[in-house]
Amino acid sequence: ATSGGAGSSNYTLALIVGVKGDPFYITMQKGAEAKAKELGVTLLVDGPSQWSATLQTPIVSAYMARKVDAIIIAPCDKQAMIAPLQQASNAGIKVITVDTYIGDGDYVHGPVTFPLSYIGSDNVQGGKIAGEALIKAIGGHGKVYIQNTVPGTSTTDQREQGCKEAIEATHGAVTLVGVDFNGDSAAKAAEQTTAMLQRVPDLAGIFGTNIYGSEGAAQAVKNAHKQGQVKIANFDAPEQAIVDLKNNVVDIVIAQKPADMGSIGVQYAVDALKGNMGAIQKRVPTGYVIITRDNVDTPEAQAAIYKSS
Amino acid sequence: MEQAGLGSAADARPVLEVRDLVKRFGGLVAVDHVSLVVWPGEVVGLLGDNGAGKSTLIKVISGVYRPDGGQLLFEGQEVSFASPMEARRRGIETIYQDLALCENLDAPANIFLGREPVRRRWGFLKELDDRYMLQETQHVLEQLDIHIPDLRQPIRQLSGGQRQSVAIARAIYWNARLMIMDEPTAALGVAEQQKVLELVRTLRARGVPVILISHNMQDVFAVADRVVVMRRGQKVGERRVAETTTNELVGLMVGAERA
Amino acid sequence: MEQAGLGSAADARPVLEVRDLVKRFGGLVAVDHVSLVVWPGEVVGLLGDNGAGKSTLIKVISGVYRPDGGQLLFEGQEVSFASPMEARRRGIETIYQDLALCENLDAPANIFLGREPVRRRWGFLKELDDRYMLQETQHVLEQLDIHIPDLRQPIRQLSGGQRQSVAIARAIYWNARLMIMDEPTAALGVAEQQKVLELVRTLRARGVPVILISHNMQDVFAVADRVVVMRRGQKVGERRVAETTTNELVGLMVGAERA
Amino acid sequence: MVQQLALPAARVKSRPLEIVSRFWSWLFLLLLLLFFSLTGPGFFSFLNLQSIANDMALALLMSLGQTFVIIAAGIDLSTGFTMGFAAVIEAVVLNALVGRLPLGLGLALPLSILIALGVGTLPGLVNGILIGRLRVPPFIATLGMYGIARGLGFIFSGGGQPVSVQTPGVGDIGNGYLLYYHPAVGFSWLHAPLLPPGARPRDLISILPFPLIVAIVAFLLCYWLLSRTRFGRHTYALGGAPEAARRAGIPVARQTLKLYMLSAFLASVAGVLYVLRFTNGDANAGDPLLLDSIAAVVIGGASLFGGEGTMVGTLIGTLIIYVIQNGLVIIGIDPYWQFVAIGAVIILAVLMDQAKARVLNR
Amino acid sequence: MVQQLALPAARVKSRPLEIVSRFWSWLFLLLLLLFFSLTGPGFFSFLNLQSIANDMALALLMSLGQTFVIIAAGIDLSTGFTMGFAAVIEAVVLNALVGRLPLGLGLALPLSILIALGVGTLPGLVNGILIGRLRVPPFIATLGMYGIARGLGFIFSGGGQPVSVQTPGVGDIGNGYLLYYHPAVGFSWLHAPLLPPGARPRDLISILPFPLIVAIVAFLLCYWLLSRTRFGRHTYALGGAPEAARRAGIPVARQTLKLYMLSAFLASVAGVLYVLRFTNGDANAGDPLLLDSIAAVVIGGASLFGGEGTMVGTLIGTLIIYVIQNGLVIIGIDPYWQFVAIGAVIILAVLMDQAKARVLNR
Ligand SMILES: Nc1ncnc2c1ncn2[C@@H]1O[C@H](COP(=O)(O)OP(=O)(O)OP(=O)(O)O)[C@@H](O)[C@H]1O
Ligand SMILES: Nc1ncnc2c1ncn2[C@@H]1O[C@H](COP(=O)(O)OP(=O)(O)OP(=O)(O)O)[C@@H](O)[C@H]1O
Ligand SMILES: [Mg+2]
Ligand SMILES: [Mg+2]
Repeated sequence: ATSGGAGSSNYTLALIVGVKGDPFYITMQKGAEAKAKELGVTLLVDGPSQWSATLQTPIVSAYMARKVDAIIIAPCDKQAMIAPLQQASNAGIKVITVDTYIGDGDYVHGPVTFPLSYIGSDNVQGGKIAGEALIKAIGGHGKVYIQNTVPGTSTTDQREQGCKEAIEATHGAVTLVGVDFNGDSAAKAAEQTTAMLQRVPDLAGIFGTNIYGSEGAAQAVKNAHKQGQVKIANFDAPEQAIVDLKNNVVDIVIAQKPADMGSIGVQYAVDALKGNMGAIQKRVPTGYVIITRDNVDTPEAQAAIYKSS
Repeated sequence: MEQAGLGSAADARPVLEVRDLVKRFGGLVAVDHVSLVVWPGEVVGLLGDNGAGKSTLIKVISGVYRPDGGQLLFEGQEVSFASPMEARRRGIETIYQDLALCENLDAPANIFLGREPVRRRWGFLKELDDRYMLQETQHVLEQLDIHIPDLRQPIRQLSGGQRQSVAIARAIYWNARLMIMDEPTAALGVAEQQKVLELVRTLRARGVPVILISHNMQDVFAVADRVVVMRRGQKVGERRVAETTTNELVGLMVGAERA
Repeated sequence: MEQAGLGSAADARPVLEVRDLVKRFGGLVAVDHVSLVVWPGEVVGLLGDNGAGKSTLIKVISGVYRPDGGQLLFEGQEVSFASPMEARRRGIETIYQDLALCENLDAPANIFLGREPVRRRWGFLKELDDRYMLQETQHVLEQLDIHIPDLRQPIRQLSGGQRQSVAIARAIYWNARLMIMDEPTAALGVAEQQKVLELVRTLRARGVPVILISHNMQDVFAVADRVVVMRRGQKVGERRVAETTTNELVGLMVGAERA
Repeated sequence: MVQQLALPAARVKSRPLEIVSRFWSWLFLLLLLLFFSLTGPGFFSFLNLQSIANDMALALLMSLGQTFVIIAAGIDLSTGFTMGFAAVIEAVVLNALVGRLPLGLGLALPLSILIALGVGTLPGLVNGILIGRLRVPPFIATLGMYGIARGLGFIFSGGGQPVSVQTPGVGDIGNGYLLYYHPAVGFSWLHAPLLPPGARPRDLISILPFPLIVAIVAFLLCYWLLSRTRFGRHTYALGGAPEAARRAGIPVARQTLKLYMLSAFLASVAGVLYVLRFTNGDANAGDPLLLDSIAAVVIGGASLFGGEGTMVGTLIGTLIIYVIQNGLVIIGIDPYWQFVAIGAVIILAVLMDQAKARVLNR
Repeated sequence: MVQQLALPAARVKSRPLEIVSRFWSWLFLLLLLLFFSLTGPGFFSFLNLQSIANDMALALLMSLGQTFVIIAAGIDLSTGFTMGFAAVIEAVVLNALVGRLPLGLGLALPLSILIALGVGTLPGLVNGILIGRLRVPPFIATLGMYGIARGLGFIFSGGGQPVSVQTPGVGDIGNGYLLYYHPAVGFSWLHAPLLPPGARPRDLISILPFPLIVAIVAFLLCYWLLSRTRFGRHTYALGGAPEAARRAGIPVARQTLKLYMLSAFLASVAGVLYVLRFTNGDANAGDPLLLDSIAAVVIGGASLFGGEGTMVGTLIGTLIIYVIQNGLVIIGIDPYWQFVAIGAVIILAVLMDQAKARVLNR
């Protein structure tokens, strides 16, 4: 990516996150804001109060009315957000998707080609990596339980799917005992995991598709005095997850790189506005970092933690 | 005692016949095997102390409560009203002691509630005919001599007597085959009370029987042909008005005398 | 007309003095510059047709409504009740026409509402004294000769007269300095009506003044010393009972006569 | 006697106050519009106002049904997931029918819509029976149905992920407009004009989007139904005094049944619209709108205790919510402060209404 | 005369029916327990039942406050985010105090809890003023506060991230038990015993977890407050007939204020407990529990129209919800069918209650 340099022009960019108040997106926002400052462009940030295309669409409408120059968005739904973003694109607004995508994410050959780029790490793949790490941690065999969040949330559902794929790849050595939805509540996750531990006393691993699932699961494991017996993998790396990791509450943390997503998104938007299309790749996989107690203090792992400040 | 003997005519068919009616609330027997006959064009006073079971009895007749025992015959047919709607359909109109008005609606809406007149719009849409309802309400309230400053006000904002008159107007507006009145004059002014009694006489003249509950003995003596006295859920007496006195009736009510 | 002239004694201080009271609802003037004086130990009948503004007037006195104009003096002091609580604190007890009971609570709870007796538990916790409330309720209802099968029933399940008597019991239980009764006998049985009138006489004997609203002229003539007549929000007349007749009063009410 | 009924002039509410009272809520909305027009770049434009209206179409449909239910002293918590359920059914049925029936979408689409609306009304049927006949409190019955419709929505969509509708043309309807105007081409009905080479696409003005049209029609029908028919009158009666309504001979159970079916039906219409607009049958499509849709009704003056409320009030309530949300995004307020601001404005809207009531009633 | 007041034997409700009626809800709960004990492996065990009780502690605290509010014909939609707000405050204040005050946690923890409870009660204060004095409908006032507390929670946590509490010892309190028993060591109070080398940690039985103790104490206090005090009596009066309560001289505005403050206070207690248990001040901690906590109150027999409800009912309602949720996971039902099943059982619970009422009232 080429840099625009400070004071280039007064473009207004909008970052629309998937849901307000999520540490992942806050970190993305931080990355984007830093880049925007560097490039001297205005960045507006907003997002729906729940993960919902119905709530995200009016935000797109509002930014269209405000005539922003580019929209960097984490679409809540790969199909539903096509039409609203198409309208934005038709109105001459540059559209870039981060974290999630529309259509099938392939903006070259796929059904949707108007977005300039999809910058993010494939959640199915992430789930698979997490699943594999968890399977490794439990010694390659045993029973695994998935703590998912709100049904129908594409990112977490894809993580679940990836984890399931990793489990299937063991050909029966690892079995999935169940999936439950905690509705983004650690308290509910604890309650469900408690029940699961009653049903499956020899549970070996739990995959939390976000921090609420793994924190709740960890509480339940602790109250059942099964620390050590049950390994917990957590997707996403807010500070709390790292604290939990250090306190032996969770064992594996899979970090995405939201700050990179935000930063590259802003960079690309400015590039596109300046007509510098050559700098833009249609697909930028940002990758993952697997953090365990062994590598948590390495600079690479530290850089991957989602920081609030 | 043979009830038919007190009836107005041996040849006519009774409009209402209540046989051995029972209504319980939990363990309390509010109406305890009460029987009653009402003949055409007859005004029957229903007397009794507070809590005697008068309101409960008439609520069973008008379909508000389902009886726990006994029979109900209306115009010779055995009936079993599942709801007040069915009783109204048969022509039983009731003025309830607690009025049973919709406080959030105005007088015309209350009077026509459940039987709103409609007119067609563009041939196929049926719309409320508010103008007609308002006019008819004015007419029927005139009969009762009641002054309501603004008929479009919700009932909630009316005075006690004004509400009472709306409840009365609702019952008399429709051509009842049996009129039941539970303390209709309770909140009314002096002149209005007389109007209501006049109205009862008019109904009788038209052959419509009336069951009248009142604690006002004068009123009952003024219009009733016959009185039935209840005490603690039971019927304790029945008298032709011409053949009894206030004292006798009060005695029956408070249990001093037995029929 | 000089009101004090109709008062019972020139030397005593009036308990209540209402001066030029006005209460509007939107554009409707429900109470239109009404003045009124009540002397100690005096029963004042408040008469008027339906919708005359009687209930509105007494609701202003008892703090339910804030007046839109005029003054209120209680025991010589100018008062302005922001809520019925303040009026009750000053000793004004009111029986409202619409009873104003909590339907979901039982009779004792209603009678003691807002003034529940408590007893200490473990020295520091204040608990409701339910037993005491029940006993006192039984006593006060005995005075009214009312039979309620189960005092622990919510009021909702009582008959019309039973409720009325609970409302009366609540007002008379407390030592009122002024008693206001809005159609207290409306739903009561014959004997109970007499009890209430007796009660009014007892209050008068004790020096407690009573404002009595009733459409029953006999009752008013039986107990009132003086009557005030309202019509369409205005005070149209004031008479000593000894010096007037039913006909004159009815004439005033319906507007045939002017004071 | 007739004279008694005629109103003396002095007794009628004074005119100016009454007029203010009637337009009070509009005034508040106007104030909001004014505020955002002054502070939000691009807020006051035909296109933005139209897209606010279009974006609120789904929520408005849910609110219209909710208005009936709330006036009848009920509440319908299930509309959100009923909408999602209907959306799933629409998408699944459409996908199944397309290709199997002649005429392309011509037959498949209407048929699938009929089926989706029919199936989507079933939760309302069950709610209505539970509440009207079996006397289950509305909160419980519809909360139960909330779970049931939610679960069924996910189950019918085959395991959680939304059912994508790939048939071309579906999205064109849901995202279509009644009228288009382009300086280079002039007006064109229903279909966006093919632009000559030189014309800029962004100069195209599209007028009256499809969801908005549906919402307007639904609003007018509901307005008429509530204020001008026996059905509406009985709804008020039921909410004002259910026992009095019953004694007056209103078939309470049947009326209740109709009310909840109507609510579910309108939610299903929203679900179908969602599919047409977003080409996606999503079980989660409606639930995020639930709280807003109830709030709109209450802001519009309806009481959760029943007996009060109007369709115009609901419309204003919905407009207030959507105007704030749009305006705050445009101004660019910090997203967390938006929560605070929206909360405060909702309270303010009703507080002003209370103040009005006090002014009028003294 | 006194004789009139004594009840003739025949007029009293027949005993057996009354007894069934009193224990009916317990019966339904028992049936649920029985069902899951037979079908769910490991369901019926001391540890599982205790952890159900412990897991529901937070929701129960919210429900207790909600019970008061609902009986008074109100509703408090803001408890969820008030809980989260208090959790954020607790975490932020604790982090700020630790290290600056002597005695380690000894001073910092109680102080931070006092501050969090105090600040967390403020939303209730505002709700109470809006509803009691300014006559804003409870739904609107608390919906507004829902947004305000939500936004403030995020803002105080410094931009959305939950505030992590790193001080060791905090989690030990929140996850501690009153009593521990291990066959190799015997009983030990408050602190888990150090196990001798051979002893298996999983044989340790922990009795009475901290959140459960708090919930039990809160329940007993609320039970007493509602059923045995003037405060409780006035709450019923206010819900049954607000105007009658006012005319009886109850200070309606002040009572309302206290009710909403109590609700916010109990939600704040839940928020503090959350931090002690999860060592994390999360603005989102409480909202997912909101709907369940209201449902529990209504399942427990309270009416949203006010005037009805009991604390024991709320307890049973909460137990029913948590037992189903736990039981369904243990049986291993598909998560989507769980939504359906929970919905159906909630309806069933109340349907049976209705049937009871009909049996009794014929
Ligand atoms: N819904 C109910 N539930 C329980 N008990 C009831 C119910 N309705 C009435 N009762 C009881 O039944 C008895 C009879 O009541 P009812 O209303 O029929 O008396 P009534 O003769 O009309 O008295 P009144 O002259 O005071 O109106 C009373 O003791 C009353 O408490
Ligand atoms: N809250 C209110 N809002 C509007 N108008 C009201 C309200 N309360 C009473 N009114 C009107 O004020 C007038 C006086 O009513 P009020 O209740 O004082 O009459 P009243 O003399 O007690 O009559 P009644 O003998 O019928 O009880 C009536 O016309 C009534 O419609
Ligand atoms: Mg009666
Ligand atoms: Mg009156």
